[in-house]
This record gives sequence, C-alpha cells and structure tokens, in this order.
Amino acid sequence: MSTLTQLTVLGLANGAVLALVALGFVVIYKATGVVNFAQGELLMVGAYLVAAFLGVPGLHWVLALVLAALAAATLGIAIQVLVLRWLVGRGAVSVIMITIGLAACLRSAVQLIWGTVGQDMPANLPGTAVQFRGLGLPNAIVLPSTQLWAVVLAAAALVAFAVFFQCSRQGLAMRVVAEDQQVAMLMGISVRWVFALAWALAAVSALVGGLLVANISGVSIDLADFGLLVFPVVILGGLESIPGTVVGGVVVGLLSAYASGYLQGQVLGLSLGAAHDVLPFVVLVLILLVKPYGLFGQAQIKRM
Amino acid sequence: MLSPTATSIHSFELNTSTLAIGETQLRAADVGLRFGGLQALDGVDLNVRQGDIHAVIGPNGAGKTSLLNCISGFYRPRAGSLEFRNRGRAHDLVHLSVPNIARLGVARSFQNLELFKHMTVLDNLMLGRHSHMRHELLSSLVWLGPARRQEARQRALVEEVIDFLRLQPARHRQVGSLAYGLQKRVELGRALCMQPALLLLDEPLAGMNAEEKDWMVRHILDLNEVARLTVLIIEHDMSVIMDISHRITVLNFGRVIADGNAAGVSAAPAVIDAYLGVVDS
Amino acid sequence: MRRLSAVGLLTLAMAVWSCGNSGGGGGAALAGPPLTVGALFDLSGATADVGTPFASGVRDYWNWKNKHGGVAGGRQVILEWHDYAYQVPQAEQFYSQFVADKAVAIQGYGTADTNALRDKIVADKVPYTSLSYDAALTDPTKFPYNFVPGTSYSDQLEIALNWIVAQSPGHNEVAFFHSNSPFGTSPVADGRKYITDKHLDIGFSTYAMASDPTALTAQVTQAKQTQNAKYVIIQNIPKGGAAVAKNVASLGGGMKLICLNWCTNEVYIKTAGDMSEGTVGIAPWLPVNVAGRDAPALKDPIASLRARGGDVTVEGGLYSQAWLQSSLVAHAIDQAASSGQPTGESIRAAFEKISNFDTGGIAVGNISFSATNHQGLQGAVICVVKDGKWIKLEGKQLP
Amino acid sequence: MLAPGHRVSDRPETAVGRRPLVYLRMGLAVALVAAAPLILHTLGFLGLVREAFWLTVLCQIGIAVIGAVGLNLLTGASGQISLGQGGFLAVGAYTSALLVTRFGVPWPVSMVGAILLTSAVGTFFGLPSLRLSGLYLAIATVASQAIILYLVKNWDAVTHGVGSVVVPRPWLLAIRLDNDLAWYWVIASAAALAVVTATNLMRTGIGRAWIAVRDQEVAAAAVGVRVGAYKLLAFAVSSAYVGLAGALTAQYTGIVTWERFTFDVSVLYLAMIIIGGLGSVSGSVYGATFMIALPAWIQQLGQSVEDTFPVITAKLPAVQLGVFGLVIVVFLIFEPRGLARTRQRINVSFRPWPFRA
Repeated sequence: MSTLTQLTVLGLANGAVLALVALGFVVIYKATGVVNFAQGELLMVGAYLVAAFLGVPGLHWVLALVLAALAAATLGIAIQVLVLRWLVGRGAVSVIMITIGLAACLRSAVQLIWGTVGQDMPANLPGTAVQFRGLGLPNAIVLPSTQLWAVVLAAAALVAFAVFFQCSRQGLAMRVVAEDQQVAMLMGISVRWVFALAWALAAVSALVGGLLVANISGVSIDLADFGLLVFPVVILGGLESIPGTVVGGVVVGLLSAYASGYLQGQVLGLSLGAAHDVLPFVVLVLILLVKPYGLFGQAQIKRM
Repeated sequence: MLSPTATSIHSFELNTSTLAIGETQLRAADVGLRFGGLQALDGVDLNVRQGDIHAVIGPNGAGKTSLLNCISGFYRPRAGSLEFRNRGRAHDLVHLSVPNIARLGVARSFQNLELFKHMTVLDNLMLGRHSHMRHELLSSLVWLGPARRQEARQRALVEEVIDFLRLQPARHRQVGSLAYGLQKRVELGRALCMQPALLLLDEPLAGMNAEEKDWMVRHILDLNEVARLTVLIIEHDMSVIMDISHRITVLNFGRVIADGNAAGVSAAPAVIDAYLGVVDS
Repeated sequence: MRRLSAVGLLTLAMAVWSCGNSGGGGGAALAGPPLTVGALFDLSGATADVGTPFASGVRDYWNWKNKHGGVAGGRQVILEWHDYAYQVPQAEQFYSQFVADKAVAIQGYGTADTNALRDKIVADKVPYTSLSYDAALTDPTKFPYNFVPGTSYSDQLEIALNWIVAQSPGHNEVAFFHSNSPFGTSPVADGRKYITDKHLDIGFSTYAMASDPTALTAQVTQAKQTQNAKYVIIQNIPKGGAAVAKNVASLGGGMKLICLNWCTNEVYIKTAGDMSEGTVGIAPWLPVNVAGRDAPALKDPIASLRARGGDVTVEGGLYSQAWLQSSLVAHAIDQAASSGQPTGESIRAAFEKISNFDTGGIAVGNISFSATNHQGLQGAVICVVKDGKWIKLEGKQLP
Repeated sequence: MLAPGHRVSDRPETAVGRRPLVYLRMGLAVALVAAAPLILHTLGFLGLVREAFWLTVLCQIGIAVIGAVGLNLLTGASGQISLGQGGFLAVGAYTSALLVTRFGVPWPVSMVGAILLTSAVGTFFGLPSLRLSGLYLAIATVASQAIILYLVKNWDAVTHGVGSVVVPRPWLLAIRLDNDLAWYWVIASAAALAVVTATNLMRTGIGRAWIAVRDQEVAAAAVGVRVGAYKLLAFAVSSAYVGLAGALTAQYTGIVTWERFTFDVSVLYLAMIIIGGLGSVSGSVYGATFMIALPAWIQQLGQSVEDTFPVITAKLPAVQLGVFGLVIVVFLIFEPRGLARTRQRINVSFRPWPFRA
C-alpha cells in the first residue's frame, strides 16, 4: 500500500517533468507546425547550460539561472532564424529530418565543449527526504525532495506558460498564428517573430526540465534520450493541446513508475525488468490505432 | 476546326457500357446527405440514361459536387439509394468503396485538379489503366516478360488517347509544369484511359480561355457522339450547357428544383428564381 | 554546378591528404620491424567516463615505452587504437582491422564486446587482455587467449557480501544495482550461488538500472521501501553509481553503498559529489590516494604526465591501472621475443609464465597467470570515501 | 502542333524500355563495382590507402544500399515516413542468426526466412498507416522501433537479451566466407539484385500506384487504386529488402547484438535516402555510399593527424556526429532533392548544347 502511494507520487512527479518537456514540443508544433525531434537535446543543452553558469564562481544562483535561460532562449531563436526559416512549406519528411540533423549538431557541440564524461549538477537542491507518517499507512511514505521540487517547479512553470498564453499580448499573437497564419498576418502580427518566440519558449521550458532531471540523475549526454519519451506524452495529449500535455505526462509518468515498481521477473523468457521503457510506446501505438489523432487532437478534414 | 476523333479512335473502345442507348444507367432515388447542421443533399432523384450528356446545374453550394462525390463513393449518403447499371447487373453504389466504383466504369474529373503533379503525363494516363492491369509482385520485380509486355499493351491505348487529346508534345513533361488548360485535358485523358461506362465531369471548363473551352467541348461532344459515352457534367457556363446537354437537372439548397431538357428547364420559374433570386409573391 | 565542383575538389583534397598520411606512422626499425598492438577505447560511448582516463593511460604508456627502447630488444610498437563507443558492432569491425594488420596482442575493453569476440579470438590466436573482469573469460580451457588482469567481478561481489555479513550479523537485505548489460549481469549468477552455498543470511534482489533517470528513482524507492534493503551493491560505471547515490540520498539515505571496481575510482567522487561520502569500494586496483603518490608504479606515470602538464591525482587510479595493464602486455611480448619471434602463440605462452609480476603498490597484490589460471589478481582491498577522498578501510580480502 | 518525331521514337515497345545511353551507364556502374576491389588493392599496394579498412567499408556500403533502397520504396515512393528501420533490420538479423545457430538451418535459407518474417513484422507495424499519415505515422514508427528493440534486449530466452549471438562463418560452395573480399562479392551481387528489382518495381504499375498514393490519395482511389492495400504492400516490400540487409549484416559480421539496431540507425537510413534523393533508386545508392563513406573518411583523417594533434582524435566521434548533422541540414536547405538531383544537373551540364534542356 505504502509502495503504491510512493510510486504514485513518484509517477506524478515524473509526469510533471514530462509535461514540462512536452509543453515545449507542443508550443513549437502549434505555432510552427514543426515536429521537433531535438526536444531531448534542448533539454540536455539546458542542463549543461545551468551547470555551466552555476559553476561560475561568485555568480549568484538566481542570476546564473536567468543567464542560462537567456542563453537557451537565444539558442532557440537562432535555430528558427538560421535553419528552420529555410524550410517553410516543406514536406513532413524534410521538417522531421532537419530537426534530427539539429539534434546531432547539438549533441556534437555539447561533446566538443563539455566532453563525454558526466558531471555533477553543482549546488543541487537539498537532498533530504520528506516523511509522511500516519494517514492510516503501515509505514511512512518517503518522498525524495528532488521529486517534490520537480513537481513544484514543473507545476509553477506550466502555470506560468498558461498565464502567458492566455493573458499576454505575445501569447495571444501565438494563439492567433496557431489558428490561422493568414489572419495573423492580416492582423499585423509578425509570424516570423512568433515562430522565433515559440522556439525560445520551448528551449526555456526544456531548460527547466533539464535542470529538474539532471538534479535527479546528474548532467550527461544521456539526458537527451529523455526526448523520445515526449512522443507518448504528446500523442496521448494530442499534438496540439497544451492541457493535453499535463494529462499525457501524468499518465506516462504513472505508467512507467508502476511498471518499474511492480513488473519484475520473466514471462516466456521475456524479462519485464525494463518494461517501463517500452510500455508508454505500446500505449502510444494502441491509442493511435483506436483514436488516430490523440485524446485531445482533432483530425483535419479534406474537402474536394 | 475539324475534330480528329472520328479518324483516330478506332482500335480501342472508350465506352464500356453494355447498355443500349436510352436505357437508365444511373438512378439516384431520394438521396440525402448532411454535414453537421448543413443539409447538403435532400431527397435528390436523378435519372441518367445511357448515351446522354446529362448536366447538373445550380447556384454555388447547391450540392452539385456533393452529389458527384456520392456517386463516386467519396461521400456516403445518409438516405436514399444510388443504383448503377452495367454488365447486365445493377450495382448499389452506396455500399461500394471508391476504387470498386471506379472499377465498375465510373470515371471522373475534379473541380480543382487532382492530378499526380510529380509524374509525367504518360504516367498519369497509365494510372488510368491501373484497374485494367494485373499487378503481380514477382513479375514486376523481374520486369522482363509479362510485366514488360503488359506495359507495352496498355501503352498502346494510352498513346491513342494522347493522340485524341493532342497531348503528344507534353507526353514526357511533369504534369505540375503544364498550363492549367492542358492539365484539365490530362485529367480528362486519365478518366478516358479507364475506359469508363459513365464519365463524371466537375466543371471541366472552369478557368479556361475561349480556345481551350472550344477544344474541351469538342472532345466531350466527340466522346458522346462517336463513342456514345454517357457524360454527367457539372458546369456553370450556361450557354455551353444549354447547347450540348440532352438533359439538365437543377439543384438548389440540396433539392431538385427542375429536371428536363434545356428549353423546359430554362423556362421553369423555380430555376429563374434560384438564378435571379427574384421571389415573386 | 560551381558549388558541386568545389565540393568535389575539397573531398578529393581530403582523400589525398588522408591517404598520404595514413601510410606512415611506423618508427625506426632497430631490432626489427615495428610490432602492432591493437587497442579499443571508449571515448564517446556509455562508459566514456572511465574509458577516457584509461585510454590516455594506455597511449601515454606506449609512447613512453617507445621512447625508452621499445619492446623485444628495441622494436617500436605501433599502437593501433580506435574509439569504439562501447558498441559491440564497432568493436567487431575494429577487431578485424587489428587482425588484418597482424596485431601481436590486443588490449580490449568491455564485457559485451570481449565476450562477443572470444570465439574469434581463439580462431585468430591473438592474446587479448581487456577491462572486462568477467569470470567466464578466466577459463583457459575455453578461451586460451583471453587474459583477465584484474579480480573477477564474481570474486569482487563475494568479497562485498562477506564484508556485509561481517558488518551486521543477522539477516541483511542487499539490493544489487547493475547496468543493463553483460557487464552488469556478469557476477549475478555466481553471487546467488555463493549465498546459497555459504548459507549466508542475505536477501539478494537485482535491479537492472533504468536508462530513464526518473524510472531509476522508482527502482531505488522499491529497494528501500519494499525490499527494505540496508546495502546497495553497484556494478556500474561512475555515472551510474552517482545516479544511484543521488537517489539514495534524496530518499533520506539509510542504505549503505558498495561499489565494485568500476566505480571505485576518483571519477565516481567527481560525478556523485557529496553524495559519494561514505560509499564503500571493492578495489583490486587502488585509487591514487590509497596507493599513495610515492608508490613505485606511479613514478613513470607521474613523470610522463608532468611532461604534458597533467597530474596523476586528476587522472586518477584508472590512469595508473592502464599503465600497468599495458606494461603487462609489453612484458609478455619481451618474454616471447627472448625465445624467438613474438607471435600470438609465443606471447600467450609468455603470459602463462608470468608469476608475481610486480604491481608496484597500485593493486591489491602481484599478478600471476598460469596454464590453468587466467585471472591475474586475487582478492581486493576495501576502501571508503571520506572527505571527498578514497581511503583504505580494510586490507586485502579474499572471497 | 503534332511533333513528328514522337510516334516513331516512342513506339510502345521501346518507350517502356530504356534508351541505349542508360544501358551504357548501367554497364559502367557494373564495371566499377566489379573492379572496385582491384582498384583498392592497387592503391593499397602503392601505400595510398588502407586496403583492409576500405574493403570493410565497401561491404558495409553494399548492405546499407540494400536497406536504403528498401526504405526509399516506403518513404520515397509511397510517401510514408519510417523511423523504425533499425527495428526491422534487427528482426532480419536475429531471424537469420537464430535460425542458423539454434536450428542449424543453412544460411541462405535463413536469409529467406529473415526476409519473410521481417516483411510480416513490417506489415504489422504498417497497420497504423491505414488511419494515420505524415507526422503521426512517423511517431508510430518510432514506437515500433522502441518496441522491437525492447523485445530484442529483454527476450533473453530467444535473443540472448543484451548479450550477443555469434554466427558461425558460412560456406558458399567450397569457399569459406571469412574474409571481406569473399563477402564483397556476395554483398555486391545482393545489392545489385536489390537495385535492379527495385528499379523494375518503380517502372511498373505497382511503383506508379505508390507514387499516386503519395501525391494524391483522392485521385488514386478515383482511378481504382486500393490505397490502403498499396500502403501495406509498401511496408511489406520495403521490409523485405530491409530484412535481407539485416540478415546479411548478421552473416557478414558473425556477431549480432542489439546495439547495431538502435534509433540512431533508423535516423541514419532516413538521412541516406533524403541526402540521396527521395523516391529515386539511384539516389538510395548515392545516399548510402555517401553516409557510410563520409564518417569512415573522417576517421581516417583523424588517425592520420593523430600524432600531430592528439587532442583532435579524442574529439573525433563528436566531430563525426557534428558533420553528420551538418550534412543533413545543409542538404535539406540547399539540395532538398538530394544527390540524385545533383547528378542530373551534372548530366545536363555535360549534354552538348543543341539538346540542352
């Protein structure tokens, strides 16, 4: 029982982080129609940036985080302005492939600058555990504070983004562009600026995600592998839906938490120890077969 | 301008309808179709006879194209029946898939061109032959032998259609790079290569200049007169329609408001209302 | 078109340049043509964190050796090395390159690749040492050309289990966190057998470490909450060890960490930071701080490092370990040459004659092989992390 | 209006065949492939290149060509993006390897088995294509990659899990295939077979139907093409080629592990056909050659400068990765139709002026 609660809370925490990473993905897709296979790399770069700035002696950590975020945003804008601007109106293959190319470039850059050896995230958030006793449970539930931090920060970030989209002028502009670029242009919104903004936001949200994951696991190239997990999340939520990312994130988070907690041993010689790696993707395929455009996405109708 | 048809189409039959002139080929009865709140078609009856040029006219949004899409299977009517007669059988189009309807001999063109832009004119026309060819994986992999012979056989018919439509110079050009009028002709050609029994044309003259229109009309007439091919045509150019069609059905807001020959239809008050929008009390 | 021809010229230039260079590389042939030794490194793969310092050790050693008279009475050694990124396919490809280039010995790397290649090695008759201390490779009857310089993972695990029993009497729950690879699973079976044979009162559960960090947290939680493990044995590289350490710490500690040899090194402390404090290490090879800078075997490494502005305490015990394993190969070649041509067969024979090869204070003891034993070191020292440094906890232990 | 030349030169029989010039080019290509080892040997003898190394690279290229041709039928011709290539290669490789090691099946038979099974698996994972297209399908194939790789890594009873399957060196008649030269002939002929059959496929009704489905599903259906069936057929045929590539990998390297079939491999193959030219068989050949030879080249460069700057060599893999990424980006921006298009341009610019397009 306590294990169940434990895993549930862990799953929620992971879900929050996943949702955060997926958010960036969805923002890019909504605004620019690009499926970004480099989201995981953005997360990795973000983590390294944070580590780098926190590593600077005598630099206050708040300032360090701000600088890191700025750097990430700049990177995002650069990607849009230098590369993707050229691919407006190209087919899905090209767009997917160019983000894959970018991913390779980012990995390579990180390896060239910071090497391949993992490093510790400087000044991690306090590594204490929070205990919950009572609640009619046999023994206490222990929560890694890193996980709690993850939930809190991820939630805060998600809320912040939501507020941005709903209330700010820029957010409105982005939503208009997502609806209809023609209209947006007619309204005098600079679509190019919105595209760049979308990438900047995605990079920043990935940075926060990177900070949270790296704080749990340390800073290394492997952080980029986190990117593939985004796909089950966004398919569950629908490529276009920002609230969908939260739902998708939580579902996938819980799924893999329970899997890694409960699935052990072998079935027909197939060891289930690593099933948490694959379950989200199984769900992904099932959903695509049953509800092709995700739980929250809508199909586009072609008229002749 | 003298039409080349009579001399060039001989070795291949472009019309595969087995019906005698004047027999009912397509019967639509009480066809209904909704999009959400919009009633696109409402109790539409239609009777197309073998050998006719049958026009469907009406103001924009009257449901003309929807009707065509129901016939060729892209839309599934909510109500009513669609019955197509060929090869001694009556086929219920409502429950057939698009490819299967095409295989029965229903060929069509589209309002806004639906060509394979990255392929040459030849390949587009060869695709018209698709349902008449056998596609075996192994022989295709080998090419030499059956596959090659079949290509050559089918190519012969395609060449005749090319001659008929005067497409020789464009033969090896990418369709996407051709002039609009020419593309329309290629689309007609693709439909002809299917050796149809019933030809559906959705605004074949739209966006054409006078000469191109003239050509297109002649082709349609030749097909109808020489090959006795039944043509169901949607067109806005009233003068042409009144000239060429044996029978006209007028749609408005998804309902049939008139049906008959040119003279009768143009005299019908409902039609005048629909077109001039005059409501007489 | 212009762009094209430009590209063409460039590639052509590259081709010519690379070709022109790739021919050379050999040294002056004094006592005979240079000998080729193959080496696989992981500079960019999953285990790059230990692979990088080890690689620099091997390369520095052979440069130093060539400067100091080479092998076999003055023959130079061409060290043909490749970064195989811990990928078996890469290893396989480079291995065939080594064989094609008539390498007299090969210094391999991982458990997965060494095991994958072991049959080919027998067929090609090329002596093969590697960083895989998989017990399966120490069987001379099956794999006469594989030599395992270190103490096998199985022995290390058994030493760890013994230590646990010694620490706390009564029942102990042990969680074995291993990398999800042949390297990680290598000692599991032997460990289980040891527990039953010796009737140890130990509950032993294994956890194949998840690549996804958040899932790893769930696994550690599982070990702590459900299994109630008091000890966590880590069979992984520093990166993996650090990940476990962080998760344990963030769950409020309460579990004692024990590293087998691949995270008992300076890199682990660097990666895990404060979380590494109190971690116990099973060390067939000693971290520099434990060996002491004045250890005889460190003299030459320190010197050659200083020559290029490096320092051994930065490079760590992996570096000196690399020197020693390489010098072992050089020694075997020398011995083989003293009685004729150094060939695969003769070098293998020479290996099996090695007894009490002096490890100069950087290993648990001296290295001995024989026709019946292909495991060089026996036993291990037990260390612990204190104030960000490895220090000796207990002397030589045997399973 | 009516150009006289056409009726003569385009008589159906010859029109569906190819013109002499093309046969000449094919002949040259064959000659080049046949002479490659000799050329390499001469260069090696002159000490210009490392013969053994480049012979290995040639074999890898041959296998990659087969896989790329297959993927291009799916993604290029029928327009369905697949990022599951690695998984399908794995199915082929493991099938062939396990059939030989566990059931003692002769290796050519094991290859046929691999082709069939891979084709079946590919078709299964193609099912979503009946309802999905474009981006959603691409993501679905990512999932198939993840699922297949999970099975390979964890189904210890069948695949030895994360361990490796060691395949004995096969015999071809009296020759033991234990060296790259022998393998080169086997692989080269297999690759040639793949190229020829794929070319044939693309000039018959099946190829046309695929392109029709890619360009204009609606019209394809309207001319009687059963769209869904042809999408699945594309998956089946493509996967069959991929299965052959996988089986060859297993037999050639003699060691099968999951690492050879990761997501990166799927990406690499997609890069091959995009850089080579989507939908073009010859493009697949160029792309495969380029994407395999380039990193090999960089590696040789790195080793040649190893002694001068040791720093660079440690960074070499990162450099290779970076170049890989840059090549993709640059091609997509400046030559989106790939090397096949580049070659066309060269042909055009070499054609004598009166006939120049």
